[in-house]
Amino acid sequence: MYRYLRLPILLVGLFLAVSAYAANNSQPALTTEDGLGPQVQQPIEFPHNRHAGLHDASDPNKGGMEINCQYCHTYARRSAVAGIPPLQKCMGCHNSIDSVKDRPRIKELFKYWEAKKPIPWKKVHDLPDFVRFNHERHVKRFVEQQNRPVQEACGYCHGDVKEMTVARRQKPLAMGWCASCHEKDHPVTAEGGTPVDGQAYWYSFQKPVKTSDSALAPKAKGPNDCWQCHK
Amino acid sequence: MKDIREDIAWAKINQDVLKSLEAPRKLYWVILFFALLAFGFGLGCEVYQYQTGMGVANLNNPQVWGLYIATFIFWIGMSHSGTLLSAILHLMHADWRKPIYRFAEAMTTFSLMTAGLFVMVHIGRLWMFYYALPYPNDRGIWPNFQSPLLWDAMAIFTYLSSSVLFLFVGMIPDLAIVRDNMHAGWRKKLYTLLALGWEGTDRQWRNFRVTYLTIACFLIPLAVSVHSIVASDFAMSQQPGWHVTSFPPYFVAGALYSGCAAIITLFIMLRYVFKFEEYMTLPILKKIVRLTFAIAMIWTYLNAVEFASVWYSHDAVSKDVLIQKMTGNYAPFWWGMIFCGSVVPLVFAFKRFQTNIPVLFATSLLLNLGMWLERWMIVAPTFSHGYYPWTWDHDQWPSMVQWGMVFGSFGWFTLLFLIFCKVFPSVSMYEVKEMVYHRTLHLKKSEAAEEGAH
Amino acid sequence: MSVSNLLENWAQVRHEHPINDKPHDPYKWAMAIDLDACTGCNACSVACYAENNLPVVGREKFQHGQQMHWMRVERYWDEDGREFPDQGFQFLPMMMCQQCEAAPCETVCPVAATNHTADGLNSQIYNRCIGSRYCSANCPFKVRYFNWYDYPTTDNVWPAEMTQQLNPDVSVRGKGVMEKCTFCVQRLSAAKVVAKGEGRIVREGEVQTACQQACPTGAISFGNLVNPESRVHKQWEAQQVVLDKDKQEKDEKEERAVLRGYRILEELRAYPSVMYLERVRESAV
Amino acid sequence: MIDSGIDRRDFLKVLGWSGAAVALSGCGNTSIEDGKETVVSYVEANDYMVPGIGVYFNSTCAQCDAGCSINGRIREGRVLKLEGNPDSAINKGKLCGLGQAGVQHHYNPDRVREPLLRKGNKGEAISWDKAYALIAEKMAGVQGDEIALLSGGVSGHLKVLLGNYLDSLNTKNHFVYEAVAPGVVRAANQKAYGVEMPRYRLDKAKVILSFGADFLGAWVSPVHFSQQYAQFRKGVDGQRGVLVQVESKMTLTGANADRWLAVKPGTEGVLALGIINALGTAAGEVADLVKEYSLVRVSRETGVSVSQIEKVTALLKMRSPSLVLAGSAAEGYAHGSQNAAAINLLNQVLGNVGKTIEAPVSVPFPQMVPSKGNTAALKKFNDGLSAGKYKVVFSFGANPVFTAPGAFKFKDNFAKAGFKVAFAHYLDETALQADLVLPLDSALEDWGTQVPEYLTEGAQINIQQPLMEKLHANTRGVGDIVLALLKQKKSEEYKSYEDYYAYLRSALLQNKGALGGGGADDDTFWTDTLSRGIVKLAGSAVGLTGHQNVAGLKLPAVAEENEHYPLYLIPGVTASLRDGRHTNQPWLQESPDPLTTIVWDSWVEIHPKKATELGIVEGDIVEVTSRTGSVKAQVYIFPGIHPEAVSIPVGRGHDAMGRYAKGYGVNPFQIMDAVFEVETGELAMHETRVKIHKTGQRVLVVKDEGAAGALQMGRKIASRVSTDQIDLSKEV
Repeated sequence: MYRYLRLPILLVGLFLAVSAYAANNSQPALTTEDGLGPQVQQPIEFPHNRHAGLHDASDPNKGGMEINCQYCHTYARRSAVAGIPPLQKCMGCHNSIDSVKDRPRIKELFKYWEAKKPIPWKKVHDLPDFVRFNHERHVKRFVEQQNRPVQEACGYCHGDVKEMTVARRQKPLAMGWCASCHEKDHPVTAEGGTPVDGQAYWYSFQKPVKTSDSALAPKAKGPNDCWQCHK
Repeated sequence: MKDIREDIAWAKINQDVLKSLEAPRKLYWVILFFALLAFGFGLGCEVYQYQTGMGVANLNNPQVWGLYIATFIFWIGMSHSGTLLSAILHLMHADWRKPIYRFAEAMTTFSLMTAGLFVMVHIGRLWMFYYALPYPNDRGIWPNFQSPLLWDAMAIFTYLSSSVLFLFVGMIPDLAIVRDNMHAGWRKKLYTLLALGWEGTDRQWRNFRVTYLTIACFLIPLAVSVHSIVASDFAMSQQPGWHVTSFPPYFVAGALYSGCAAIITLFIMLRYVFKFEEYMTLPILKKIVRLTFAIAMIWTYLNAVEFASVWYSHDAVSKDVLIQKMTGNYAPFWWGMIFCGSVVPLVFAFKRFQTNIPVLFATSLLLNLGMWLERWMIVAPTFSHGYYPWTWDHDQWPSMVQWGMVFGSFGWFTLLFLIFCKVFPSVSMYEVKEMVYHRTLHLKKSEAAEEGAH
Repeated sequence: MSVSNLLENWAQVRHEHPINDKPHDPYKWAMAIDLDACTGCNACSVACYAENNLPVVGREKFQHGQQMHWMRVERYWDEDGREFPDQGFQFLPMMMCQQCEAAPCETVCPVAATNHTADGLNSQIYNRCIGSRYCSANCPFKVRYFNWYDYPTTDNVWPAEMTQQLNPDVSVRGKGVMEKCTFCVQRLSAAKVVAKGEGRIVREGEVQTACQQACPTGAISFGNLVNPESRVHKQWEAQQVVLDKDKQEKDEKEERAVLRGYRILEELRAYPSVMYLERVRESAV
Repeated sequence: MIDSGIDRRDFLKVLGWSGAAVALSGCGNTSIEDGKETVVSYVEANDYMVPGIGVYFNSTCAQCDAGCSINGRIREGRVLKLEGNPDSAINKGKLCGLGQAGVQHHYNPDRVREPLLRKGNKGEAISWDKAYALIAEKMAGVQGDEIALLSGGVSGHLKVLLGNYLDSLNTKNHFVYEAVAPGVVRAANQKAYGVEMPRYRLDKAKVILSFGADFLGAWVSPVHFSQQYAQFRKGVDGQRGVLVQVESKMTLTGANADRWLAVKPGTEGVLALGIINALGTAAGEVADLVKEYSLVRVSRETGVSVSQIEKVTALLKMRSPSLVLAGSAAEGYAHGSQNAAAINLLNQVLGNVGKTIEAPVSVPFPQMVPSKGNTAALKKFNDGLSAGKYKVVFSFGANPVFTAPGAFKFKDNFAKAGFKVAFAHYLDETALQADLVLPLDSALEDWGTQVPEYLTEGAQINIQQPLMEKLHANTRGVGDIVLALLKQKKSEEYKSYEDYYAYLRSALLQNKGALGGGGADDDTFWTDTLSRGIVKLAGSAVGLTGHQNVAGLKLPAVAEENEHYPLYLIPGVTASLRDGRHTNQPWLQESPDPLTTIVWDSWVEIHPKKATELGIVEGDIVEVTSRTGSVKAQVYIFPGIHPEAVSIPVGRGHDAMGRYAKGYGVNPFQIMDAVFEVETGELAMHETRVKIHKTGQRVLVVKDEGAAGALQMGRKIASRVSTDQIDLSKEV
């Protein structure tokens, strides 16, 4: 009888092993071949590397201009939504950069401006509609409070944009991925009152830590209820 | 009268049973056709509901479960008697069970499978049902282990897998017989595979007996717990009419009851369709009928206990629900349940009806109807008459989609059952042989004793 | 993640309702609703439709009891054989999710799509919901509403033009999920983000629910029950209604209390977060 | 709020807003989508325009005439929600359901989008130039008095402009029509107090005795009154106000009363005089007038018990000041003026004038004061139409084909007019009869000013401004249309105004000083004004007289029983649907009627006693027949109505207008008889007598209420307590 059971036992065992492995290594892989994230066709092929990339001392025409992310993406620090810079922002500089005015992409840009038509940029980092993600909080924490370099802070979720032309989504941006960060590397200080001492709610990414002066600010790591991120 | 003729030849047993795999009466195909028709209709309803939304079932805000859950409990309940016959009576050495336990066990399996369908059908987002499974995932979230619904799912799954195992294990020696008597072809291959190399050696028999007994022992508490847990779906909630301590035994009694009634129905059908008159004899039927009668009285008693405990409690809201059941919109169904469940079985008390096949057939169908009504009367009135009067329902009649799926489920069950009976021996050959052998021994012994006395 | 997470979370699942061992801090959102001020005008209900993307189901579905209003304005009159209801009606402004502290819906959900937040809210995660409707079955107030149809794609629910009215801060629910009043959680979290940015907690009056904002007679007060400055706190205190009791002390006294605060179906021990104030009628006429 | 100096009109033009930005996916989509959606992107943006953050702009609600100021929430260029503007003295940050549904008026899928010219039974889309040219063509050679304009109430600069246009046409035929308006009460107030609408101070009164004034529902300025009501309930020095409502059909206000008195229809005046008599404080003329109204007689005629009248009288005596209101139920009879006069007299006797009835303020710009709509105007217009007097007819802001009483045969008469132009939002019943339909901007796209009829603290001019870009390219503001038409006549005078916006701006800037912007430069003043949405003016108090001449006050004998038509038909005016101009807004259709909880349909309210007598149960379809016609509707058994009356709500029963209005319910206007109030000539809305009989059909009434009806079944759900059992003094 045993020989008939060998195969099922093997299969069940294999399934368990694989799923346990998958669960512990919780990064859903990006599906593109080059691993740089899916490509999105944009109305203008915007060169992030040229704007934000590192300055190349030897050949100023090649390297980037090291523009701070927040120079253009100003909304990220002011709102939950990062949005896209208004056309006016592009024109603020490009109006006075005569040297590139004859480039095809810049011509395209001017066309939009003259027609007073907004550029129909496509979303690259498009979270599902039921997710409540707040850019402002993240920028405040990493850039303003912890003084980390902007490119590093943005890069946690957006990848190494300064190396890209058109932005590509390099991170999975899935729930498990968000949780992996919040649980391990970047615990969030909850404002007082988050449950401590074995008194947590259904879902918390990590067991809350009890501090000695718990009356003031008990610390919990990560968002501790689903409504923090789900709307 | 005897349960079975002692002089029946073993070869004839083989022959009779194997014949059922080949040539049933024409009625078989007629029933099969209607079963397919009903199942097809139910399937159509489900497809429509899946695409349009649960609203087409005419469920609404207070009345969120409707017939789906009622029928779910009905099917879960029906499964219990198979276990009663095959496992409990096995342990009790009641050998009259032997010719009939196989189909009863099959009934258990298939009614569980039917019940499982209703869990699926009733879920609003069927395509997301896997959220209810505790599988490891990168989000680190698990189902809510506090929910009786989750216990339910687990209990049913365990019960179903154990029942399948029990059915299969019990069938191995018979499958070997079929294998040995089959002409070459796909069926032979199938039986060869399923018989797991059974050769009937002593060692195999010994292991077989132990395995079978172990599973039987395992199955009995499982069967009781499954329906207790189904009862917990209701008893653990806070709703008037559900929040009753006596629900688990009440449910188990109801389950056995409906299962026995179904066994009578199927007994009569199989006996006719597969010409099993020799094995499914009237004396055996009589025993089942008596068993059913006893269970019916227990059920009636538990019913009375439930009503009394509500009536004499100070819970006005639960009392309201009970009064509503007796006098409100649901009164015809509720009284129908009392009639079918408590009055109709009194027929069984009369000896001359205990073997009267047309009467028993009709009665058993009525009992089944009564038990189905019971489940509906547990689920629906509480919804339409809950704590909050503003939401009391005035439009609770189930739509065609719901009815379609209820009928469809009967079609599905019948379909599975008929296919099983046609493909597998629905009477346990080796155990009937045992039974005949034991009876012969017994007979010989008593004859010898008689002779000795002379 | 993994099994250790399973075990830890398992142990933490809703021990008891939070107030038993530690009161909420710094937030516990609660309401007090004055039946005497309510005129039954329905402004709150319309505000809720506008704020929370509630679908208008239409006549047919309403007839089948499949309406989606998160709050009901109920009206009652005495049927004591009088010819006319000459003392007027009692309007129950807003029967909506009572955000129970020991919510019957939370324990029964098979997938934990509804659970308690640290702020004392009863959250509903649409994307996790599989639609078993057990929560609704176990809700004594029947204030949970199920998406019986796929309203976003149903004709005339949101024709193309009307989709532009939808509030982007609130999910539009598809078919097969349960939904209910959230105490306008989108407004709460926006207020909390602002407060957090300034290193403080949300102040009284800084955040209003949509219904409260619309109510012409100010019958609804909403706020942080923990904050002693809040109107809600003061009202609960003045009415001697305590959150974690299934029978208030004032009601246990022999003579009738001269206070009018009460909670609906309090005896079920769900500990609702909404206190109602009885309607008053003049005895001199 | 706007705080920068940008010109609102410009910003709206450059706003890069695309309608496709809203995703409906909700729950279905659980995965990340790459490059499927377009980001909301702007060409130019101001500091306050941050994606994801709502911006609020002030404007004025146009759903009814109360003049509440609104505060619209705008996200990514779309208006999402309307809330009350806290700075407005009228609504103080609150807004009723009707007002909030304004966004559904704006986004309504059934709005007219192109100018339509009648071609047989169909409308053909034409250009605006062609439409204007057509009007000019039709107008050529037509005499002034052959042109007529029917409109709803108008005020502000639109009224001025409209007046100028009518002058240029040399016509005086401007008929201002409101289907539901307190026309008789205005006249009676004029007599009693010297003003049409005094300021009622509900908040100062200790007792309110209201004769059918539904001030919490649909009467005059409900949001304002509701706020006063809340104050009144809290009480002056801790004493909770007492509300007694006298009416034959319970209104929302009646449902909130401490005592609701079901009075025999039409005898409100009798009761008022009876109370004056019972008070015993009147002297002279008044005493002579009321002396025959003994308690017994009054009780017999009105059906209110003697003890009840005594209790009310005692209460009025004991608690002062009180306030007595005459509402639509009292004025709706042929002797409505007499009723209202008797009720106003009660105020005078109680000495409330000057205390709870205060003098209103006058608006410094009399030309902007609203022209108040009434029903007498419709009668005149209808008479003119039926005589075939008019060759060109304009109509806007009213839907007379729907709201004219059936006895007027308005639709037939309207057809006699030569060329009919309707300015319309929807293809409603009137627009369908027109020859040319000009599509209007919604109130959230249009510019305008408005002066409310009922002013609260001081005078104010409300500013109406666009909250977002136009939804449809080819709609026009009503001001723009009138200006364009005016340019046809007086091109020289108006050519400097590019559009109505320019006209408004210059008109307001001209009076900057008077509008309180003395020192500021034009742009600052303008931006400030727009950001506030209200211009508050001092205004001067109008004199109030407290003495009414009672010489003409004589109530007719109580009406005889009518053998053929034994029941009164009371048209119910609900807070959400009013006269039915907003029925196509689904929130209002689905918002349950507060009293019956019925949605999406009309009903016939019948008292349980009457129903038993007639063998009718809830859901029976009955035919309600008057001399004019009949309608069939479902019955709702309702105790809050006099047994001699039945009530059908108005506002439903459209056979045009749009998908949410058409085919739902019945229109009681259809069966209304043409009976007029004797003094004012207003339509007596409550004078229609009907009979009912069962048709034998029965339906399930679509309502929110469950099978238990209005009962709580012993649960403590909506509990009630009487004042002697509680202590309100310790409350917060």
